[in-house]
Amino acid sequence: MVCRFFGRYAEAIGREAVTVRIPDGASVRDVVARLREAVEDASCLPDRPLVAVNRMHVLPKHVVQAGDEVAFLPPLAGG
Amino acid sequence: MVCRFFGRYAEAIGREAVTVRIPDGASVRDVVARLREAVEDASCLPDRPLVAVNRMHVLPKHVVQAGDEVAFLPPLAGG
Amino acid sequence: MRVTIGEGPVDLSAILDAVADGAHGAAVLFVGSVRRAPEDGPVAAIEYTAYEAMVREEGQRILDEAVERWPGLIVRLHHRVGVVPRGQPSIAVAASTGHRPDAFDAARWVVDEAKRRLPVWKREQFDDGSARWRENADGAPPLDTV
Amino acid sequence: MRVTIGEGPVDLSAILDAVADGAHGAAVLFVGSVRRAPEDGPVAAIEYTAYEAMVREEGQRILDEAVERWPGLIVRLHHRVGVVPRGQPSIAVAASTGHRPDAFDAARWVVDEAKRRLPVWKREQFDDGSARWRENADGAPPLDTV
Repeated sequence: MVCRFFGRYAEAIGREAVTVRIPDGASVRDVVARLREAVEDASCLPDRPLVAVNRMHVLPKHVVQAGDEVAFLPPLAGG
Repeated sequence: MVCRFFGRYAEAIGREAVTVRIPDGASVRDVVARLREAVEDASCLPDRPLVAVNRMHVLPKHVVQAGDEVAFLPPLAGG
Repeated sequence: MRVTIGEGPVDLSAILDAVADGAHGAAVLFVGSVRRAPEDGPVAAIEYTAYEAMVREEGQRILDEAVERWPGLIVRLHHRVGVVPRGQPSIAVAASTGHRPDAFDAARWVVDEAKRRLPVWKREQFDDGSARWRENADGAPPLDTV
Repeated sequence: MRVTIGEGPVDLSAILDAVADGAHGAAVLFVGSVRRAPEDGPVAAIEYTAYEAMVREEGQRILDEAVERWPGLIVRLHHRVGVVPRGQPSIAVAASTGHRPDAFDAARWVVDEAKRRLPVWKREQFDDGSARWRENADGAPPLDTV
């Protein structure tokens, strides 16, 4: 599964994407925990970051699937 | 005193302005009555037309003065 | 001149540019055009006439009142007169403020007041050459009667 | 394409023209610009970055929802990315409808939703060369948390 980082998250983590393996039935919340454990500097992610799956906003309980594009979004600032 | 007519009033009365003499202390309501009596086709004016005195909207009880520009405004339709 | 009235196409860019300000993050432009909706009949154009001197004075009073309500507001109003073909703008209002809710509120208030208070009349011209005076359906009186 | 995103100056006339329609009497254009108000500090420019594919998709969802709310609405949304110097527009929304209250309501709703939901970030650049990430003060979460 591809995890993408934007804005200050990309800056803190030092990369724009990582690929991680996630067990079946994992939620967005589980992905956050997995990243914090497996990816250096991913501790910058809050417990409940804004997350989009396949370019749609989702809640932390959202269940992800293989092939999903999971994006971690810092607080939005458009306009 | 100059009375000006606009839009459908000017069309019905067949002129854009008339000069009338009005006694001291006359109200807009009195001017309307005077016009209906003195000016041909001024019967097209309703009892309480929209009136502006010196380019400001006024109420029928507004007292006019010599030298005022009194304008009779059909229902507004700007925009 | 913050209120303008005249014949010919409305220069929307000029009106919008006139409210630009480095400290203002939000601008709203309203454009009212001659429309041809099924319920209006085959309108080819609208001929606008106005009591022009009063449009300028009353328009300026409207803008002054708007600035009192929204301090710092920059605002412009233009009304076209003469024959306006369908699809073309007849009125434009631009407003800019520091933050967007005020820009929306102020522009809307000015448009509403302009429709309610400016001495302008319209005569619809139809495809068949006929014409009729047309009043605003939403016209509240310019002064509350007492 | 009803939602666009790109670098370079925003073509406001094109966005406004895109919502013109003979049956629509009212159009509202909102323009959000990089401002330099005293409380913001000496902002020279804002660098906008975006999750562009999602801006297009989420932006289109916002516009689709707006058309559901205001049937017949014609609406466009553009967000500029890259470095936007102060005074220049960063976002524009245009909406046209048959009557003006809907045009104001729809434009405002789309701007609010765009600010709340579009994945865009800004980094303020100051006169002295320093920079900082800046969040929207009025940012409600894009989804209500359960």
